[in-house]
Amino acid sequence: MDISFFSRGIKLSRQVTSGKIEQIPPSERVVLPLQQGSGPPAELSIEIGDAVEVGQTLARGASNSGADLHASISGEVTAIEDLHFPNGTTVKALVIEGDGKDTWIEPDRDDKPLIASPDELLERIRCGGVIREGGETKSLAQVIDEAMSPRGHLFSTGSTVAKPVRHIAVRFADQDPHLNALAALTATIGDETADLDLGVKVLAAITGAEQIHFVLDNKQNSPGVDKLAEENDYVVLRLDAANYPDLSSPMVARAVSGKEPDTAFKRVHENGILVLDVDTVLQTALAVRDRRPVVDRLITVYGPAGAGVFKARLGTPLADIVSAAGQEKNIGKMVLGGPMKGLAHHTLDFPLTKEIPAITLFAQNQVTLAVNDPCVGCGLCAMVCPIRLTPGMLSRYCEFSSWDLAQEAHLFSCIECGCCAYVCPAGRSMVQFMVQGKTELLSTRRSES
Amino acid sequence: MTNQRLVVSISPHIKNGRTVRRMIVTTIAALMPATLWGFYQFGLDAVALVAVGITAACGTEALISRLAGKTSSLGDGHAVLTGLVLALLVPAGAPFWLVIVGAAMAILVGKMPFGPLGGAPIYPALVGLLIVATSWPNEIKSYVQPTTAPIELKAQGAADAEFPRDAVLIDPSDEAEYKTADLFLGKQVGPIGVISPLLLLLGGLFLILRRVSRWQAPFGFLIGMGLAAGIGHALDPSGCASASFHLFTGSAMFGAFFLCTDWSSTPVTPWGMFLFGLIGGGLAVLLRIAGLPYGAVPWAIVIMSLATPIFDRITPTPFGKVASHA
Amino acid sequence: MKTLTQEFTKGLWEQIPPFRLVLGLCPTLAVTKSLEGGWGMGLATTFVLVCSNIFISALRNVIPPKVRIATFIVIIATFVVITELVMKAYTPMLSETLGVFIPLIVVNCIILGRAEAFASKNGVGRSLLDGLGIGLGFTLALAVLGALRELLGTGKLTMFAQANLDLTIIPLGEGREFLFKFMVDPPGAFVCLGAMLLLMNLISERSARSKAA
Amino acid sequence: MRNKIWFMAVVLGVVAFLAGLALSGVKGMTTPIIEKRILEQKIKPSLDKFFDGLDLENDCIEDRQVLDLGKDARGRKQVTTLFLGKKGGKTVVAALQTKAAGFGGDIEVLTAFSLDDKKILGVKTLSQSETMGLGARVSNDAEPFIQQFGGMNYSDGVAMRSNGGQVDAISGATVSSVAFTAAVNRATVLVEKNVDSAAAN
Repeated sequence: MDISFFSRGIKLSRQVTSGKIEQIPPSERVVLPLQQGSGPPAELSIEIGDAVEVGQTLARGASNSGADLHASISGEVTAIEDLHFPNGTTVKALVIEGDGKDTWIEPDRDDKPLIASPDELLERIRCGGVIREGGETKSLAQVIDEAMSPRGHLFSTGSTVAKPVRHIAVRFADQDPHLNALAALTATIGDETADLDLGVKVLAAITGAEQIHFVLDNKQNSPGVDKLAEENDYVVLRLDAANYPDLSSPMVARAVSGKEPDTAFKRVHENGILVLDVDTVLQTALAVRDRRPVVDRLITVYGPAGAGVFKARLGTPLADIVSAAGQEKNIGKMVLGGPMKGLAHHTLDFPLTKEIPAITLFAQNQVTLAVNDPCVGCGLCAMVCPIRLTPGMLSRYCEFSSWDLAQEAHLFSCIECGCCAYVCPAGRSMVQFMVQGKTELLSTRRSES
Repeated sequence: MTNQRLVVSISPHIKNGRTVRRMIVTTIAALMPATLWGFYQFGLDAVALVAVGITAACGTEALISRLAGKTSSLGDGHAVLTGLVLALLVPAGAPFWLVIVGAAMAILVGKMPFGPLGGAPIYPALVGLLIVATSWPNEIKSYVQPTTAPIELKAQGAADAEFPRDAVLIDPSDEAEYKTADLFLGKQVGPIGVISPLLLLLGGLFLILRRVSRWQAPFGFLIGMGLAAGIGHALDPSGCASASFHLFTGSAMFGAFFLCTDWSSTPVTPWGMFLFGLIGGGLAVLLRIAGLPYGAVPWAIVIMSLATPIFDRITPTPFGKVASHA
Repeated sequence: MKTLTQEFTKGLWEQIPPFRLVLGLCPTLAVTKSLEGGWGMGLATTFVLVCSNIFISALRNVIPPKVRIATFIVIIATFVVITELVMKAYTPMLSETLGVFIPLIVVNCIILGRAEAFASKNGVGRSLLDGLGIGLGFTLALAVLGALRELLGTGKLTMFAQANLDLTIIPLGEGREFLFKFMVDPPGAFVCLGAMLLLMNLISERSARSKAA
Repeated sequence: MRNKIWFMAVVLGVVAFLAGLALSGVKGMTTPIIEKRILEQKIKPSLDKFFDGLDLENDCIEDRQVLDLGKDARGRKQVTTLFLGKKGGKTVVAALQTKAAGFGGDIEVLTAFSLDDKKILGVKTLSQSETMGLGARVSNDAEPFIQQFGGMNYSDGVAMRSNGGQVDAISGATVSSVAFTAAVNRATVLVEKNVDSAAAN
């Protein structure tokens, strides 16, 4: 049964990982959008026609905490074009035509990064273009910034007194049990824990966190990680990834601190608990020590032909990745991200960006369209909601534009995990209603203030 | 391949395949053991009544969908369930027209005016039942002697004063003549589908295990009935039968597992469901003691249904919120 | 400006009180157990409505605005009490059927509504026609509803009990009585009123569509 | 002028005065008719039924007497009508209207007495506004609750069984039953007190 009597959330079948990560060779043409995660787009620092090497900075992060953007192949910047994102926005994107040489810029290596000041380390993370993965995509530097100095929100009434970051939790398995990129990465780490060790220590140094937690799936076998934790007195937590969304940030935060964080406005990291994917931690280590920027991304390709984990350069057309995974036949639907939370996109002609943790493919006969019948009031959604909301009620409030009622019913606490829609017998698009409600409320509030 | 247009839809992109239709079919299946027991006890009359009830409900729904120019919603099986539940709550000796009018009213007054499935504030079958029960108080009491009931049914009509309550023989003075085990195993007089607490309990547990219904409302109802009857019996043994007698007679089990777990007319929050059941159970016992003409349990549940929006306000404190804030 | 005929006919269809204005629902639900109750209540209301409309419109230029409601109520109440006494004296059975709902005409919002919205702004002739039209519309609606409920509920139609004018429409043979008690019970009133509203809306929707076509 | 206080008072006063005038006129016209109707249509059939077969010498409607019951708590004058039936020059039966506050208002009861053997001949509800299906059952003459009064001895008054009396309540309508019984009891008291003196007249 996918609904448990004893815990909230839903039980999903877990993918067995082969522990292998396949490298996809650099493609001849990459497209790199200037927008990376939320926030304003990065500011261009090169010109069209410039020759670039791998790792060369193309754009500076907007404001002082946005991540930089780097060239992922060597070649020539040929154009700036419009790129249509699946969420409906259109963003400027740089096009690089490759020269096939794959030459890297000479990194400015620093073998003793830990003696640098926290500000310097944070700047290196920002320059390295590190993105916080898992959850709302944001520059890691920005996330740390927000975590250490929480800001009041448009709707918030609570205090905005800075809470020091007390816990850092490193997640070694994907939130969505269909995906296995992080598990595969953990398997490849093996005993080579130097990067992991460094990354954790850098983050602890920047934030001053008191306790580090390693969050693993209870099926994962990782002697190297266990050993590292033991040596440094880190806490190892094993959760059941099959019980979705137990590995999502709020649930992990609860598991590490024993206290439920406020999920309103997705600001789990402003509760003094930083939950990060292991991938992010490794990228941090590379960014501060080797000064190697983020130019590639780990990605799960999950489809009718099985699941595989790949590493590909940013900007690689998704079609290339899909064919490298051997899944190019009979595609009816493609989702950027896991099946529970990903966004569907209408074309494979889209580049790999830092925001895409996975590609989920459905064969033509697997595609089901939303029914969106009226709510029958069965209450299953209220039974599974990990946030203990009544999504059926909330979705009706949003459907009939009762925004105030929706806000009273804690609409903003919703983490959009999709459990409610997963179990809904009427096929209602619950998450859609919630998102619409949040957007509506925020925009009216903004126009009022 | 790059120009291929793919399907775009919203997350989550997988569903557990649960549909309204399947959940209703499961409910009907869970009712089958008790229904078959009723058929065995009351014979072909019962079969005919159930068939008539289902036909009338489906016919009315089809007719109204047609008149209203809507696509027929017969496919989800809810009309079948409504007709079935209505027929099961009626004694086997009831005239056909009673069931036909009841089923038609259930759909006409109880379901269709409230739009699509999920809008009805009161369980439609109960609307139909209570309309016919208040309109024809004598016909609704046409109880029939079941095949295996251990003592003979008193002459019908003459014993009308003895039949005033939800179950036949709720009169405490009759209690001694029955063994509790007999009652539990379904050897008692009553409407077609409600006489076997054992089979209804099994059906109800099946629904709960299949996650079609929640445990809170049914068990709250049973606890409420048990507590109210227990206290009543302790205070006045001649005025109130024992808890086991109340729980195992009449539509107590049926109400708990199949009426308290309706979707639209009952709350969805955990404490809301439990309190709904608890108060409803207590109310049912009170109505039985007060000597309601017919159907203490259905009436209690209908009254509680009207308070459902209030119970729905008893929401759990959301994740990460301070309890006093909610 | 509407013609005089329109002042009269608007109350019979386009502003028929319980169905269109959705006013006066209390008596609509309470006394329509029988056809007799329906038309009796309707005519009693019509009488009060016409008389109070005439007087109020005649006095409209004298009554100070600040005490107009009080004055209206005095005038309306007078006619209601007159109606009650006369009915008790001459149509006792009808008066018993309607019971407390005759004195309750005082608070029927149709009457005060017409006084405030129409009679206090229009001449005597127009007010009379308005009261007559609305009142007869009310009577018509109540009679239809009463007939529907009584027919479905008891199979009979009581035209005027005092004159023994009852009809048995659905005969079931000697000693057997047709009785669908729900229809003459209060919940049945809601269901029938809902059905009538539905019917009215359907008809006007149809006619609007055919007019547009 | 229309906004002056004195003008408002005058207009309101004049309207109220005229209304009062009209009402008292109508009241004066209709009261006898209404009284006659109640006597003929409500009381007479009941009395005929209660006194059936007694071959009374007089017409008890014609010979009715009005009893002054003093004033009630609010200082209003209370009266009731006493009907006496004679046989052989002696008053043998009496009937009396009384009322008591029930669940939805006053319940008005006509009680008929046989004076010789001190028995109630019957009771009849003249008016009530109790709950439909529960208290309103008192107006049904075939109701067991109503039937039980026939033949009851009234020398000690009547009372509910719960108060040590002999009357069984209507289940689910205790308040109405108590009020009804109280009205009947009041009638028994009044009859005891007034009938001998009335008979002497």
